[in-house]
Amino acid sequence: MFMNSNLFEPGKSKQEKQFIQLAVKQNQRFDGRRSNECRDVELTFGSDWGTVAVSLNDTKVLAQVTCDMGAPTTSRPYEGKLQLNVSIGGVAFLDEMQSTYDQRFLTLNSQLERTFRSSRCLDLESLCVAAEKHVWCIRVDINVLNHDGNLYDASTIATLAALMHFRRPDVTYANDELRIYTEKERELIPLLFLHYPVSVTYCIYKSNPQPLVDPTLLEENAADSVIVLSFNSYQELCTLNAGGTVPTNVRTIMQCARYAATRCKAIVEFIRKTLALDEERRLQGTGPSQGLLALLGENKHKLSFKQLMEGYQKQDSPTLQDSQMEVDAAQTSEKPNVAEVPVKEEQPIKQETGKLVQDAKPMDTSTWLPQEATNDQELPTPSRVVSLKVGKGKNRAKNKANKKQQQLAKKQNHSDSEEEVTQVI
Amino acid sequence: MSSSGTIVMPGERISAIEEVAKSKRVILGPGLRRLDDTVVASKAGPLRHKEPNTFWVDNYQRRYVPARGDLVLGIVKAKAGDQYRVDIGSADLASISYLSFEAATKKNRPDLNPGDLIYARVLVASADVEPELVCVNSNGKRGKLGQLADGFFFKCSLNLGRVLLRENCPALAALTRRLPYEIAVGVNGRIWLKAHSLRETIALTNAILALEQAGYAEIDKVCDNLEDFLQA
Amino acid sequence: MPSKVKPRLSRGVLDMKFMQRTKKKVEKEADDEQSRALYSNEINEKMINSSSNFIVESSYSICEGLIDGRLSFRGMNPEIELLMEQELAEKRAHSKPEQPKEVSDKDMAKAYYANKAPTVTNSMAKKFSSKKNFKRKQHGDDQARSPGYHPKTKQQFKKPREDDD
Amino acid sequence: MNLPEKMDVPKDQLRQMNCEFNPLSRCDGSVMYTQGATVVIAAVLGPIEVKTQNLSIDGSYLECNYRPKAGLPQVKERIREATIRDVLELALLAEAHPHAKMSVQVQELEDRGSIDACAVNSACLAMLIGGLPLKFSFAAVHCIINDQGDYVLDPDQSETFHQRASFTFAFDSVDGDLLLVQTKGSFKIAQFNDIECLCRAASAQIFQFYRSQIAKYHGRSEAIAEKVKEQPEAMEA
Repeated sequence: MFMNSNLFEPGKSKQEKQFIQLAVKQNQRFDGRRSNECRDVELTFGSDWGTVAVSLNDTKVLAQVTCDMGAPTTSRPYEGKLQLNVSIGGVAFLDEMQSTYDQRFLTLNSQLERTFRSSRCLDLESLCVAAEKHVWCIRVDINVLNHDGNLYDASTIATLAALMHFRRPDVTYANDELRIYTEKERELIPLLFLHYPVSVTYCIYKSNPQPLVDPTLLEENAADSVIVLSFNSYQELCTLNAGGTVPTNVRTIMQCARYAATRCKAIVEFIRKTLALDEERRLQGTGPSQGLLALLGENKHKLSFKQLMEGYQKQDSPTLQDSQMEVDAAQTSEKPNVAEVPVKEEQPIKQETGKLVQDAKPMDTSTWLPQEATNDQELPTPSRVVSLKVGKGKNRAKNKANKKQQQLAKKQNHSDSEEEVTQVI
Repeated sequence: MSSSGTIVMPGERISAIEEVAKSKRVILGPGLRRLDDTVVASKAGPLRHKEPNTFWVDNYQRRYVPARGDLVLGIVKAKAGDQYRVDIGSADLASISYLSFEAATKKNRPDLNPGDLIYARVLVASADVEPELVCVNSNGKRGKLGQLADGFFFKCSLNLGRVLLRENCPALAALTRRLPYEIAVGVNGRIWLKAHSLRETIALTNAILALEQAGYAEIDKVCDNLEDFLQA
Repeated sequence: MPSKVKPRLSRGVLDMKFMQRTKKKVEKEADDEQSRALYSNEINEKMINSSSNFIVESSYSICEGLIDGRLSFRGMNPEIELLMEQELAEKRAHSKPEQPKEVSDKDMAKAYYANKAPTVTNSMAKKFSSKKNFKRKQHGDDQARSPGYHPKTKQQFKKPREDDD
Repeated sequence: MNLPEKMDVPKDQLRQMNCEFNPLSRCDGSVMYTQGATVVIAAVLGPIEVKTQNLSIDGSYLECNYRPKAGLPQVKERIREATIRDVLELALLAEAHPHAKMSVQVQELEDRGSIDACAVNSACLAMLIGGLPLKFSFAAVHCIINDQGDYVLDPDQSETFHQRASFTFAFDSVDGDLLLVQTKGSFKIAQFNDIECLCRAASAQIFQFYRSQIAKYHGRSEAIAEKVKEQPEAMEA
């Protein structure tokens, strides 16, 4: 029987689990991070379009986007296709132990599907060349290189960055004769996005209600429950996936959501900056850029979150303090006077524990959470996986559609739509 | 003690050893292989020589190959009949009978359950049979072996384990100067640590792991700036 | 002149009581013969009698002489520290203690023999040693005091060893 | 560092090689190897438990996979995988670990020409650092005859578009005999022999690169061996 997981996984022995519970109780983490501090994200773009390698210091993922012409599905003749394929059996040797393979592979795959496909982040209509006949089929291959905890964030960041970095060839379709232009003839075209989803992962332990963000493999294996939230840069919640043995009260989830919203915004901002840098380097670079050579050794222009987002970090920190203060405030349960997070009132989260079709923006808890909610009234989210899927619910489509029309009308350029939204708020 | 050798690559004949072998008996350690009367390296790394006649290749490795007489740290995986299956990081799971513990009789068996840590000696180890461990020395006493309670446990490369286990190793000495602690180093690249407080254990773990990143060339430098690990 | 076929003792003769040892020898030879025939294609002549002075030792801890891995410092685990001290003491005892000695071995031995009553030092031999012999020892007859000194060893005639071939 | 574009490297020279040991923390040995702009990462795990159906008494089972960057492995990747597997099988000392499996995975990160040779070289480096018992180390070289008819050693991708023939040789480090010959296109036997000698010379350079990289990686522990040696004296004095 495949008892011997040939790959040593930290956090499997009792000593390690007890030790982590103890460490979390005293707010100690191995790499010295605070409980709401994430690891540094490093992006390296390949020399051809749509290749990106992401590393959260030891967790390394490579994403590659390719496109080819194909026939649309009969149910959606006017839309292109997006296919995500995660491979964890490669250099990461994660397919050794049969039991962990399925569980890890399936959750990762479903998480990515929900974050990118069912949340309609890509504008698939723009990929349609000829209805019912020719549409672009975009395929994203995510190869996990090394798993040191938090594969969800690494792969979502990698997928988003690869999709944003990808350029597809131009194509004309005249009297059913298809012509695809090569790179030399026509400038390549980037993909069109409706919104930019990124995920943040938390681990919760029995010994301390305060969740840990961006867990390492040791913390992930020793954790009792995992919460994965994914927000887009307009701070709309795309997916929420919470499950595990410890009941998490709504207040903790809301607090995680608040921090995650700001974090996702910062990440998308960071990806845009790195894209711009990569663009520059490509223009003035002599011939094809360095590509993934930059992975090797210390090179000067490393695209890392900490370096690039210096400014953002400071501006970001006040909200961190608030969330920290928020936790203490929650203990004394008086109204947290946290700065209003730019949030749009959309839909109060339905309380029933069934399949929550929830497209609420991260609420400011002060408005809808009944004030007299005493601290101990914990709404234990059911231990089974609560998958809040941003379904294409009626009201969501109606509301989303009119906001998008507004933007699409204007010249589709990401930065404008960003300002546009903030002015609206 | 061990002269630092030149780098040998697999397949290379090492004539130095063959000369020594003409005069007296030679002990070929791991990494060296005998082809009739030539000595050929099978691993890449510096060739080490211990005074009288012992030669071995000190190559970098993370996968443990069991050998008789090694002291290893194992995680109990399962209880199969009158044997425990222990993972010592080798190709197969090692087995240890419930009798090979101190004062273990048919009736009062040692209470080991999956996830526990034991420090044991490899009794039987060969390529074709699964390794066998024992937690008792020849006269039935526990000695230093047996189950390890709380503290923290982590994996590192085999080389780091060997560096820590050399005679009066500077790293351990430096760590002792700073704080009292208990340590169990397995030759299979696994280390168990216990210090008074949790912060100290974390600092110790980071210090030892830093040794590996630093490539243990600057072993003293790492030990000197233990303070910043302690503060972290 | 060994005849081609080695003379074989009959079964009956071998079963006799006094022939037991030779029977065992003959059977062993037959077995060896058979096994040699069986493996002759694999094990060639050179392998059998090439005296190899290589010893293959596959454990690092034995080659490098690593210390036991279980250590405890500054009173963390008294039981282990006790064991560590014992080991240290043993190792010290084994290795030649080089501490400078005030009294050299020679004086030590002389003093030892001088004031010890005859009955204690190699008592029975002393009883039967003649007076002259005893007096010679008194005056410290040095060359007899070489280490491993046996006052009574007389040179016996040594029989040549049987297996000198 | 400037990009090792083939133009500034003379025709019969290998592109600039570089490698980083153990970038991945969870396998037994891994190496990120670049030759020119081609980047490959190889990782090794072994000896580990083998499934009963491919258990063999006299030798360890070698599992080798080559993963492309995009899409599922097609025929081209399977062929490349098979070539790597054959070379590894010749080099691996299988009888050292019967009843065990050695798993070698090669992941292509950036294909800028002569990806076959890079994959084989990275697999060899990964086995060296992973501590797998080997009979010899091996090196692969790729060379083409371009349309002007002269030989280009270790070509970049831009040159391989219009090539007349391409060759991939693999040599072993001990007595330098040929482990792998892969040719495509039309050529004369004389050309074949010249290219074979050219590649053999280049392979010596690669073996030198292996030795220096291993020495550099172990260099750090070299100093420790000295330090430990004179440390006790310091203690006693």
